[in-house]
Amino acid sequence: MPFISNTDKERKEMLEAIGVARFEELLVNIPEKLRLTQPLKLDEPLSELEVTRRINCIAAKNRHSEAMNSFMGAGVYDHFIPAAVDHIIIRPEFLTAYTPYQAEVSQGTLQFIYEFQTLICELTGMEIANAGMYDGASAAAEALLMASRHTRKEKVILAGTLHPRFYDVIRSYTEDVGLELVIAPVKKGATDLDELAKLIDKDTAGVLVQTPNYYGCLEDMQKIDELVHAQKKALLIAAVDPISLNVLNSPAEYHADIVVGEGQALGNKMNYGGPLFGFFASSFSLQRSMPGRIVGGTLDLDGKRGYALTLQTREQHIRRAKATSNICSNQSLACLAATVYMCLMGRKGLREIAEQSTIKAHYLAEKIGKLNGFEIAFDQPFFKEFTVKTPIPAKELIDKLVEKDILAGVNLAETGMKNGLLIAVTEKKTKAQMDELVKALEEVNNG
Amino acid sequence: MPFISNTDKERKEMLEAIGVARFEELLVNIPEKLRLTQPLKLDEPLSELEVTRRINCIAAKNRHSEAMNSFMGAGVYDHFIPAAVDHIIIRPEFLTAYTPYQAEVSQGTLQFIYEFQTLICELTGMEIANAGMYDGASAAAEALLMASRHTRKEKVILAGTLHPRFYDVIRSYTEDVGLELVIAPVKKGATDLDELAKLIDKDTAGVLVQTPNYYGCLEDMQKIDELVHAQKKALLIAAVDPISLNVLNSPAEYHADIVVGEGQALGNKMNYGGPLFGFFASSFSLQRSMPGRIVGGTLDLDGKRGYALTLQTREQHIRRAKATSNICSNQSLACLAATVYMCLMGRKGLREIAEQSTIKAHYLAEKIGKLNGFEIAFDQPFFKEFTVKTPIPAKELIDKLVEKDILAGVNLAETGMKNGLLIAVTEKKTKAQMDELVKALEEVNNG
Amino acid sequence: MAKTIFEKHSQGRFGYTLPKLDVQGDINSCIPEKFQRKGELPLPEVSELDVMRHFIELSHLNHFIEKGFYPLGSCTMKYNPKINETLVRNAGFMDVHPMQPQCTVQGALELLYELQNDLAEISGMADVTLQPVAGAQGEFTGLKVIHAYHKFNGNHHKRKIILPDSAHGTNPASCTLAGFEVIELKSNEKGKVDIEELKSLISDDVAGFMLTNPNTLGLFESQVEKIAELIHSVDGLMYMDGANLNALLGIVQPGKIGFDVMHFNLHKTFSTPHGGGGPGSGPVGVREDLVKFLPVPMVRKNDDGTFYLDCSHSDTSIGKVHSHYGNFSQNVRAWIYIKMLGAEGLREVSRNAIINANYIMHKLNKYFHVQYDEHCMHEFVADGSWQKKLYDDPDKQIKTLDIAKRLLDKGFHAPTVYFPLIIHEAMMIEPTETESKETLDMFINAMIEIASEAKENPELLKDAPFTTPVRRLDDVRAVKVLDVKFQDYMKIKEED
Amino acid sequence: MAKTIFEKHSQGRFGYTLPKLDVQGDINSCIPEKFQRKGELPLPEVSELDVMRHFIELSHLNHFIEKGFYPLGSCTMKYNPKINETLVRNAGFMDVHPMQPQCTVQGALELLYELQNDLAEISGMADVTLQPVAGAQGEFTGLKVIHAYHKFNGNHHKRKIILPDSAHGTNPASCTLAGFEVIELKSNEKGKVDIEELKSLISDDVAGFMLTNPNTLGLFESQVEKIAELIHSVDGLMYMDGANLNALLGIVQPGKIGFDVMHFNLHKTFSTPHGGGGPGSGPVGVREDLVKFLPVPMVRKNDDGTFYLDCSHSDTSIGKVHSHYGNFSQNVRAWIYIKMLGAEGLREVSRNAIINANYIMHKLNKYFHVQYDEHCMHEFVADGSWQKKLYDDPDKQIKTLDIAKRLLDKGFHAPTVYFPLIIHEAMMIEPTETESKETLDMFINAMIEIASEAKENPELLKDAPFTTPVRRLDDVRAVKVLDVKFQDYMKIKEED
Ligand SMILES: Cc1ncc(COP(=O)(O)O)c(C=O)c1O
Ligand SMILES: Cc1ncc(COP(=O)(O)O)c(C=O)c1O
Repeated sequence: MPFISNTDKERKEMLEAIGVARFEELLVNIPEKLRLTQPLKLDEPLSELEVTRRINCIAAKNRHSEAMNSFMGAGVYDHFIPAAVDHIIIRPEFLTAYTPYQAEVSQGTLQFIYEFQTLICELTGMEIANAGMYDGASAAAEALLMASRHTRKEKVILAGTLHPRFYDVIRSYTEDVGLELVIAPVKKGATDLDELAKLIDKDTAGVLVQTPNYYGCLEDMQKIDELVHAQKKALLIAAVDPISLNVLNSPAEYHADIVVGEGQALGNKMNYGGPLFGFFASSFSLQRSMPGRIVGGTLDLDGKRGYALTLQTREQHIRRAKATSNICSNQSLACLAATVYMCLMGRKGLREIAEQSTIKAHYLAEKIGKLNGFEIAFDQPFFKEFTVKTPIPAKELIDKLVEKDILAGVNLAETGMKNGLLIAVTEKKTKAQMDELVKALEEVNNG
Repeated sequence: MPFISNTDKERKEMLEAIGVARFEELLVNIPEKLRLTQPLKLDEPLSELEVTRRINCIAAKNRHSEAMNSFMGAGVYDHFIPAAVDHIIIRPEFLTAYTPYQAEVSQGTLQFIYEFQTLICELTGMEIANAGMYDGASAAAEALLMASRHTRKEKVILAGTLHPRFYDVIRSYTEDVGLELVIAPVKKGATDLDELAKLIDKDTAGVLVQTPNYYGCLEDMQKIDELVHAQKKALLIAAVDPISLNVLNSPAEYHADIVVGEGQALGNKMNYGGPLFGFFASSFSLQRSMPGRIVGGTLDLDGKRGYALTLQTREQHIRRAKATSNICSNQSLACLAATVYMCLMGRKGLREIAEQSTIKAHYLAEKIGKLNGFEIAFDQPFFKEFTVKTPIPAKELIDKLVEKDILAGVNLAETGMKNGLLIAVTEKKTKAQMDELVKALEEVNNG
Repeated sequence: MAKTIFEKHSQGRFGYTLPKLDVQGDINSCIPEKFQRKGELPLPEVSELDVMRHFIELSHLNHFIEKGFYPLGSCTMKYNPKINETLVRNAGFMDVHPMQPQCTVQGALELLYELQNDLAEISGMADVTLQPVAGAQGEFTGLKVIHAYHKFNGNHHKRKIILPDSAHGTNPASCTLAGFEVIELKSNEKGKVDIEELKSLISDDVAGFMLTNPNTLGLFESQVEKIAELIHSVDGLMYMDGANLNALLGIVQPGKIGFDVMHFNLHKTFSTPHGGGGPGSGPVGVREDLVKFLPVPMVRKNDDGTFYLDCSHSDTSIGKVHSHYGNFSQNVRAWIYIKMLGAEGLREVSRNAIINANYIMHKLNKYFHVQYDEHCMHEFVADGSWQKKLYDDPDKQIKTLDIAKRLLDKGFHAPTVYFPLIIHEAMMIEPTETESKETLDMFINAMIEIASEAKENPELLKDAPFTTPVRRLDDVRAVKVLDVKFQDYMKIKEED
Repeated sequence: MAKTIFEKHSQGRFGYTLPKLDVQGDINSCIPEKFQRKGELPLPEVSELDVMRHFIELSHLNHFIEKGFYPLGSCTMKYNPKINETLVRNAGFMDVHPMQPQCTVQGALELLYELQNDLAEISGMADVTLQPVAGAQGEFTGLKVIHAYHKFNGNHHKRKIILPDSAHGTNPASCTLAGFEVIELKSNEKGKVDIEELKSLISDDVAGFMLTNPNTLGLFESQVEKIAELIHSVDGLMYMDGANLNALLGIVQPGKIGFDVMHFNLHKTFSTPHGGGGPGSGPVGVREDLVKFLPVPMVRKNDDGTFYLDCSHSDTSIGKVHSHYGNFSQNVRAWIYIKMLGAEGLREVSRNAIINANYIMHKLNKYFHVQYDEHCMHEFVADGSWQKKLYDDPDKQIKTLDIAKRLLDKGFHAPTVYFPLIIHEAMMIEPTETESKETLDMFINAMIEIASEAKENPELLKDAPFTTPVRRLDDVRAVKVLDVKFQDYMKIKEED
């Protein structure tokens, strides 16, 4: 058998040492009738060569962004990733280690998490960040739970412009624990601030706003800050695109109490949507309510600096039913990729990526806005993503463009905009690729 | 600039420390008129993303054995390589180290070379192996030089069934140093032993025979052993396919004095023919005439086992013009791949690969032999490769089959067989792929 | 210790190249000033070489499977095949967006479909969702399914989940998150579910029972049928924490012995690497009538052989627990693993895992106390109680932690310690099937050495480790002088 | 030390899987018995995990660029960009056979064609062959070209190559291999070619002159034009050993300052990794009238934009030095490197390499003797003569070797030592452009520390290294008790 080390001879020796004649004797505790009598019904085992061929054949049935002209976004983005990132995360030293439970032989993992936390704090302007969550959506859900825990209130308000997948996960995470979800209405692609103001009251634990929001529009976080914090009643939770923070306001600037977001865009491939990872940061004052692992610096017996898991009394292995979250394994390696990525790009590189994405997105929006039949849906500032009103249902349009090897964007039908198409542009898009999209859209309208 | 660490500020500080105002002052020793006044005429620099796209585009213009049904061989083979091999050789610990000049911080490299030497000795049955040569061809050339050095004679005999590329390189290596190359005639795809017997005389330094030979046929090495060693006059140099040694006689069985061969088939990709590597082994008695690096076990100051370069007085950095070879950098990483490969496959795996290749090759030969118009060229035992007489010139046939995504084999026209096609079969070929070739050949003849 | 990357910063240095912007425009004309970040981001500026050296230096500070034995109980630290890492890096997987039209992701869907089915077969469940990304999220998902089932049946009062006191911490935590009340059941003198005690807890508001089987002591719960009968008698559902499935492959199908819901840890049983803490994958299997509650979407096959994402059960489904389809690339790895092993191979996995564990237990139980001294499954729990008793002086008293730290000096990772909570000074040892007898023997010898060091040279344990990149770390200081980012460290240094 | 893989062997264990044989047949019916190997091969039997652990353990014993500074003079140990390693692993490169029809390898040919041209431009040569796989093979190839040139002109008597005594060992060795007689020229008091001395050696049988420029002392041979004039006056050819080209990129084109033939070391100047000793790549560039002597084939472009392998110069060509087209995958890496840097980037490489070297030299020349104390190019040679003079007692006398070994303790690789031969106790230091000032400063400090240790604590040098995986090794024993394979070791152990 592949991957099994012992030989028949060794197995025999071991059984003898144990003092049993046959392996089955070790199963005494499993009542006979509970045991399988038939082999499992699985395919015949494949050798490495066969499985390689099978996988290559399966993968070839997927069409991907290196072979198509893709404008897909909505939280998962195809940003440039330097090759060096993968050369780090593939190292078995990182890849095949467990959670750093024995700190003395896990300093590599612990230190990169500490650096990750630092980078997330730098990016968001917050004071404390954890070692990462499952994805942006569950991070947002946990942020709401945390707000409720911290404020001891049950009502939470979600911007109606939130990513629907965030909403779905939030609903799963909150519906059985008594949280009341209130959706703030949308106006012209952004949160209706007047309506939001009305919704916030003394029972409000937190307000979650995503910016750029699902439609790509920037929310007026300064105003929202004022509304939420007016009487210091509720916590402001911002869900952000980490790449955007290189040109857009840091959440600290608008006094977010908790900042979450989908981190994939930081150095992780899209991988059909997983692994993703959520980042999670807050002010120091909320530290005891935080979910997830946190690494802290400390000293060893000789007074040398080292790192260890800290604030563990929040966690499930100690607090069990009363823990701040059930999270145990997280998305560590994806956070490592993000850490390496941020270090490689540095302040200048991340800024350049954010600027290029912005400028290219605006170039494309302008071109599409001028096309017959097409219209930029909202007159709001945007970052690298924007909504287009399409002359035919977005679904049809998307299908037509697939035939031209173009992935035109995300269909917004489920938000009620049957003719809504969400287009994302990263620095990877060339002018030629954008012009190709424009031409294809034009042809759709004409033909 | 990518890959350059210092910033303008640091450069300035350093120039100040050196005591010059401008970089150019450091170039005082280069007469002005020798300096370039224009920038080099090279393409505009490409960013990582651009160069990635360019490379992908170039690579896509190559057709390869994963996308075609390939029967190419003639020394470079598409054998199965476990994925683990690449995960070792990509490690910067091995990849970015230099030649192990400082033994104390190069034990990783030194030990794997020691293990490589051991494995080559085990494979060939010889007593001493070096750390590898540039390729099989140059290894063969150096073996002839060594034979000449050792015997102080100048005539060397090459089997006429030798790989023509081996012959080419041997010619380059030997023609200006006074070696006389004599080619032994070929009979029915193998060395004509009667003729060979006549050629060997007291002036003969060595006889080089390749088995399996270029046509795929096995040479009668027992007989050749007798001829060469009859009066202990000359050295027998065997050039072998390392994979074949898992089923065919070890060179020690037929008393080869020197064994060389192309090592690529051991765990290295084909890479359009490079890196290859030559292995080189001999009896102990020839050790002082050996070319190339050799690693030996020894002890450190504390009496602990360790490894170091040994027998260095043979080498260019010490013996200069009188060295046994000019080789300095070799193909070390390719030898590492071979070492890892041989360990993974082990005795059972290598045997299985050799057997499967043999049996499949014989299956295919039988099928092709029965085709109208085709004929197995030689009635000789063969291993995984055989020569077919084709009804139309091999070149035409090959070109026709390319259109069907088949790489039919190697054209033997330069050996004088315009209608000779050399077909190689490895364990990777499936019955279906072989049957596809048979069908395509049939169609060529019919159409 | 290694410097942080922040200490390697040099203004103006960089480690990337990007194409030049090929369209006109500038940021100020795109983004109104008020939305623009004030001031420069304080990220480090370093070269690619700096980055490589930094993270390679860090990597060398870790213990990891390919360095040495990793007998971390409950974590199934088996070898992670290299072929997985190679194949998962296919552009046809890596560069696929989760919201692409389904006609463009048929390969991904085929693979997920097969994995759903294979896991269902392995577990004896009717169907499996691949959406949860970790064991704990699997638990949450499974518990939500249980919740949904009771709500669907109008049984809103069913809000209690019973679980043994030996359960992993995520079990009670997941119950809370899923809106359940946790009732902890004391284990019996054999370390197993106490049936009489359980009977006393059974009532109509019991929603279900969560059991790890083999349990966290490495013992198979032989009474599982009886337990299931009791729970089912009040229409409760049986949840299995499948963290220990490595003991049961091809031997027992949980779905056929009374369990209604279970999660898998693909990062344990199915060889996907743990990555220093994740990503994992925690699929959930359920019995037939619970399939309608599983998260949306499921992958289904059309009659024409194509595949699609099925949301047709949206109204009964618990919804979603992940933005997309879970940790796809981990699922690819697990698929490869299952395909390479097949039915026979998987059974061999469990057979060898069980033999290895029993072998170590048998060799060590003369040196370390093993509370439940019956044949174990794939792991067992020893403890440090004999060693603790050696010295009365609390300063000298040897704890399991000391034994664990001493093991690090000998080149091994420590077992899982202080879990399960019901064993004092617990050491949970899980060798997995990928380790050879030689390795086990080396570990056994190291443990025996430590047992004798405890008697003859206790400081070697109390002060251990000596040979690791850092010595024993001050956990208390880590909490008291909170330093969770580089800026904190700078401040603390200044204040000192 | 690490066990050998042979000591991990366990009969019957294995680390591979293969498809089942899908045709009928057995080996005995294919291969007559007399041709079959007798007995089983003694190769080790281990698992994939054993193999991974083994080679990872070995890997951790190495110094390497991504671990730390590697100032090995003459070897240009610059950072090897990761993108090269990623891109070269494209199946369109890896899985291509060298004898495929040319229409199926147009991408490979295009790339090689461009690299030929780019290297020609960089060197100012008319054309470049990519066939030689190492510097020494490049030398051999270039010398063969020189030989061919003279033979072509009927000058069979031209059999002498002059080269300075500072030349690398491969230079004279390659001369011998190419059938030349070597005449060593003593360097002058400035470490450079002594023109007067050279004049005295000039005669009609001189075939050429081999010069490393900058020379192995890191000094530019300012008199190169004069040298060329002298050599050309007897129809000799000027060969440049391009090992030190990292100093000249975009600054000097060797082909324009008198050189007729030169080789490149792509594994030095052009960032291809050295792999613990190779594979490298040693292309050779020549002036216009020598192109016809280059190895076959060259890559040429058709009018229709396609590429082909050109053997049209077969009769004049020196033939082949490699079975196929050289180290293709190293050439791909070099191509990528050149394309990413462009003209300006390459000039920056040399600029920074030169500044770095001068900076170290300037900082160290108060502590270590530097014989030729002028501005250096990309490297310089210091020596241990001051340290050697500290103690008279030969047992205590400090040698450059001791300094080198002590550097290992401080986490640096040692410089190249005892080369060039003309400097006693030489230490050749080459920082390369990819190292930062911080790293250089750390190295400088380490060297200064060693200089003071030499005075105050000489045993620290004599007994160094202390912190490496093994202590100083007994080279003499390695020769005397020859142990070049595991079976030798077993025998020696038995005999002991
Ligand atoms: C028994 C048991 N249950 C649940 C879990 C939680 O799994 P995860 O870490 O994947 O969330 C673990 C993991 O350690 C475990 O051992
Ligand atoms: C000056 C000089 N010439 C030639 C060579 C030989 O190059 P290679 O090792 O690639 O054969 C070297 C390599 O060390 C060198 O430094």
